[in-house]
Amino acid sequence: MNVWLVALLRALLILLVMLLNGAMAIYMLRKVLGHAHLRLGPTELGPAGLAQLIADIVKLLVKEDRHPNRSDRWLYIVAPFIVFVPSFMSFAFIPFSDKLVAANPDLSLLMMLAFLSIPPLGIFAAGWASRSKYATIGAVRAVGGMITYEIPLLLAALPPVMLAGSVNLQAIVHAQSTSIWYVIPCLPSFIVFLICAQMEMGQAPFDMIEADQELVAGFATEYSAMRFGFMYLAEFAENFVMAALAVTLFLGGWTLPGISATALGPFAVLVFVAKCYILIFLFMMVRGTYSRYRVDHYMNVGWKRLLPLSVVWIMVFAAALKVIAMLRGGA
Amino acid sequence: MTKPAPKLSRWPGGLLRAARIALRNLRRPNVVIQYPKQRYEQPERSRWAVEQVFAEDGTTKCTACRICEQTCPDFCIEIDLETREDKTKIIHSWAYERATCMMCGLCVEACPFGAIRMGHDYELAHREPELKRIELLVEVEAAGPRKKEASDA
Amino acid sequence: MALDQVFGENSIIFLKSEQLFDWARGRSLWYMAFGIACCSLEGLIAAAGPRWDLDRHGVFFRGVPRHSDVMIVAGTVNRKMAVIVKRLYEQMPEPRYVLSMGACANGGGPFREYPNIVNGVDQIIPVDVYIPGCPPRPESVQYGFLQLRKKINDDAKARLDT
Amino acid sequence: MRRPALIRDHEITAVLQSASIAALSLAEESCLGLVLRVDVDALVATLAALKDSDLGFAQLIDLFGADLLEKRGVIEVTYRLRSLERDFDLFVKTDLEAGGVLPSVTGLYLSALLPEREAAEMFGLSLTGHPNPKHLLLTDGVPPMLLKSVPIRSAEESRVAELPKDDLSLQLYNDFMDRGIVPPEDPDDPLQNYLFAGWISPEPPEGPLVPRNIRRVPDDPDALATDHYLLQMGPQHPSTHGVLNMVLEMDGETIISSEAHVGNLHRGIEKLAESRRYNQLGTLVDRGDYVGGINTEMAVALSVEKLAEIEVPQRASWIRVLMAEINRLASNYLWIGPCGLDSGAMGIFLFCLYDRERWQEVLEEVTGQRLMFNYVRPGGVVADITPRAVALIEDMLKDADSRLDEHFEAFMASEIFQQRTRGVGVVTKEDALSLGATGFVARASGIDWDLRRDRPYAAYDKMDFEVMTADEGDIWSRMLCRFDEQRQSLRMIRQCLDGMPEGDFMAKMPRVLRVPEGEAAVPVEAVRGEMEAHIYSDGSDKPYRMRYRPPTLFSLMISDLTLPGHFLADAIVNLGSFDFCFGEVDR
Repeated sequence: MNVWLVALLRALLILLVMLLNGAMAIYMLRKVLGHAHLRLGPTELGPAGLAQLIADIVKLLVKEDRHPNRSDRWLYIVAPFIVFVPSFMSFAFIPFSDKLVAANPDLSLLMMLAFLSIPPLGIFAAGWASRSKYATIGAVRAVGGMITYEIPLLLAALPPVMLAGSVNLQAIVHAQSTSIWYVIPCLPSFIVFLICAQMEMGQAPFDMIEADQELVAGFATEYSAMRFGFMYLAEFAENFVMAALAVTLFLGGWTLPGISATALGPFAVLVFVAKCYILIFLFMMVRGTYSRYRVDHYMNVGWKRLLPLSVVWIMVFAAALKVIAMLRGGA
Repeated sequence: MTKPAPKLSRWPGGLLRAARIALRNLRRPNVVIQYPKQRYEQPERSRWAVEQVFAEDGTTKCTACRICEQTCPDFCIEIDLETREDKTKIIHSWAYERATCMMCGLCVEACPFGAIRMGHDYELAHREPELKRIELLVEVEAAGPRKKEASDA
Repeated sequence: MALDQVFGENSIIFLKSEQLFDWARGRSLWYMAFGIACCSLEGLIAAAGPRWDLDRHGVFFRGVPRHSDVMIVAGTVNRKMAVIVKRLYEQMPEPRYVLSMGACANGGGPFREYPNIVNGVDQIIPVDVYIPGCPPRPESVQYGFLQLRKKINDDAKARLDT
Repeated sequence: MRRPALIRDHEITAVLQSASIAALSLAEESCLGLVLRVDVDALVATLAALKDSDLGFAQLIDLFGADLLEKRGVIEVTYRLRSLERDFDLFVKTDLEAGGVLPSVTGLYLSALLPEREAAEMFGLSLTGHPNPKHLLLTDGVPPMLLKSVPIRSAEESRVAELPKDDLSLQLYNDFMDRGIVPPEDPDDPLQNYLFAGWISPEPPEGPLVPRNIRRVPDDPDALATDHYLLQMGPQHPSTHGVLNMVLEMDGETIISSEAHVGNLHRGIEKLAESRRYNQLGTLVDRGDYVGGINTEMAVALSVEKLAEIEVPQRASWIRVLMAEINRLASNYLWIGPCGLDSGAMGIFLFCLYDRERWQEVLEEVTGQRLMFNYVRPGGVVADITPRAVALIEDMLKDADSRLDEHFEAFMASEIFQQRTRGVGVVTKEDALSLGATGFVARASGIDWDLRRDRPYAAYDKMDFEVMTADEGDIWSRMLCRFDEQRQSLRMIRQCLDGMPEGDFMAKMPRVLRVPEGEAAVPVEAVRGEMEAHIYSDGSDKPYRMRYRPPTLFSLMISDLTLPGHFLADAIVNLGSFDFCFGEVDR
């Protein structure tokens, strides 16, 4: 088959994986929040309320799509896609198992992080185009917040790269399968990474973008039906992307400590997805319990605490690597 | 001053305690009463829509004395009756606006003959606007005022 | 078979998809958090609480008329509130339903002698289900939602029979 | 307990002499206490003299009108002044003819801001010297409702009443109409904040609501000034706890000034009370503060009993205290939860709802309804407590304290929430005094005043409990005071269960209660502050006029004062911390 057909098939497969994971995350949020608060999530439809998901999405598809008439017409239409497409593209670089990865360029980590920095623009465009005051406040907060937390995110992703010696995600996973998981040597950057991931997904305690109580629905105030569905799905797909990134960088991707890569074979995918969903469960528990930071609080947490901490940690880490290399080299 | 307020500490001690409590709550059994399958058994005094109380032989106890109609602060009860020559009364329609009744129970307290009581059925949602006003008694001969029961004041 | 049979107004594909849409509309009703008075404590907050969990039926609370399908009018609508209720109803996307909850919304309830009160929300916006009670129990609101789901199914059947 | 010397009438006459004011009369009325009647144009001078005197009349607790046109051909406006040091209330009454001019006292007591607007619009008076003399509860085109000449709907009218379609006049329609702003016909127009179904007037509301340091436009024009915009925290907003409509003038995310549009839930409780019998008043007052129903019913019952000299049996008083405290617990849970939800913590909201459900089970077991009890009547209570209710309370009390500590740990002690609430929404003691704050809002600002302890009613004098006061006055201290109030309520419930005397629960009451002529008011410590039902009776079986003092109307004024200068996120938590209940504010 020619190259284009293969690429198209891979893209469709990845789109299916993304929709499945996004929808699964929505369903999981309602179930986890339910059980965390002494109640049950959706249980009426399907075996354990699974069909509830299909009902929600089909209903959103067939709802009337009204939009404010004096809003910026084209930006209003394009904005959901600026939010949806980058988080869909960043799915391509996640190494599900040894062979199962859609695209494996050399700089897959940098490409992924680059794609993850586009949705804030989409959110700002959505907020700005819908011309409602609440949406505009939400949009301005989104841009401010995400920029603040992207830099510590990148810096937190550096130590595993230093250890593995390559920026390719597959290489990092292989490096971890031979030596120990990178969460042990660079624990502080793992914690910083989780905090920044929580912010990128816009979940409490950094719920600035879609602060239900303050901004009613943040940037998605004016969107109805499937446009809102796109952004809602994109936000939960990003849930999975962040968890996948954290797992590949720190928790050894699709490998288990004892077992070699070949013995795992098809089970690698299950191991990887299981780890991701454990992390997603952790994110959702945090979302269900903690209250929200105020805007200026989380700004100075981002600038004044996380940024210096990650910079200092990288310098300390690099120095330690150099010293160990000298000792091992020297002795 | 009872419990002293905890000082705002620099370390996230409070956040960790909150996480511990959240995980403990995760293990607690859920407290849901799954409505269509399980039902919450109501206490005996719970008040919902007004219902007629019928004597053993099926005739109504209502003597059409209109006390409940006057007591109701929102005019929810409307009795249309016609007294024949021999002083017996025919109740054409004992209309009760169930949808706008505030279910306070004042009419039941005021009724000297114990002819009405507050029911326990709370599944009263309906779709047709006509059902707002229902007739509890239609074309019924009112009971004679002879046997006057002690009403529970 | 004639082509319009396959893709036209009453073709098989159209009928089946219509049933699917109506099934989905009935199963995932998102209500707008618009509590006016005492009924909002029972119908919106307690019903979504841990004891009578509305989330089981797929009924979820959205703070925005744009995202919600059901508008629960929970409380007394007086003259000043009437236009606000009407405007919020207009801003909801099309397949929208109204649940008139409590004696005040059904017909003015305990305050219907006051000249400033709108006696019944059905004077302003079309109402699908009336829930008597003051305030109705959270289960009566869930029973109201089940009635609303039956009404959506009946509309779907009616549309199919024609 | 310290009982300061009561203020004698000669001290007041001395104050008036020194300010050379000729009081019309100063008499001790039977059910009311000391009443000072003053001529209208000497009113402001009298209040000023009383305020500056050393008798300490620092608080204007209540201000309302009464339509006595048939009796004395006047509209009587009553001011209730309170001196905390001397623990004494003075009633200053003036008479105005119909359509008269009411001089504004906001210069002396800020707490007259909203009640004056309401008194003026309800009795057809006109206000002078008031910073913001618009309608408060009614809309334009509606006659002054509390005048006796304005009828309510008759039985046929209310059964089929169709509100005239064209008469849907809306105060905001008219406000903006006369400012020349034509509302857009299309509801989808985004320039309006669609949340509030109205629209936004370009320039901010005229006249500062609170005459304090409110910057209307940036001070120096050449500074990098962002222009202010109006944000409508409309009646449909997930965190306004009801139908509050706050017009916030915002500069970026900080609030410059805020004006509360209320009246969206005005149901005419005071007007309908004039056509209801004494034992039916409970159904109306329940729907005033619709979360703390038992306390409001008790206020009406106590006032009527004082007027009609009904002696309530001991057991009824004890049951009243028990049910009032259970109701207070259930209502406070519905305050801790939403406060958590406003700041984003979903967990605490649902745990508090579950606790409230268990207490509501007890209330339904005893009174028959979960929210609208109609249980406390003049003369006692409708029914006795059942053994099942006692059993429910017993097993609830076992773990209630540990659950409260858990809520405190899980939600209040987390640093994020403390950062959001410490030092935010500060209400100083002078502001609380001048704005008539009562209940937990006053206690959090350092005013050591609790009606259950200082003026015990029902069986509160037999309970021993403490009253906690904090002095910062921010959201955090309000929460601490409320958490402590919960613990004291649990103690009182325990004492009620142990010490409940035997006896019947209802005094011997005639079928139709006729109350002798007079006027009475017994203040009650309701859940949200001090509430009293000031009843004028004319000997018939229906009250001539009932004034329902809404504690949250005064905390609404305080919130207007504390909002400017904060962020939008703080405003949300701040509004939640005052525990508004709009059935009460709008009556």
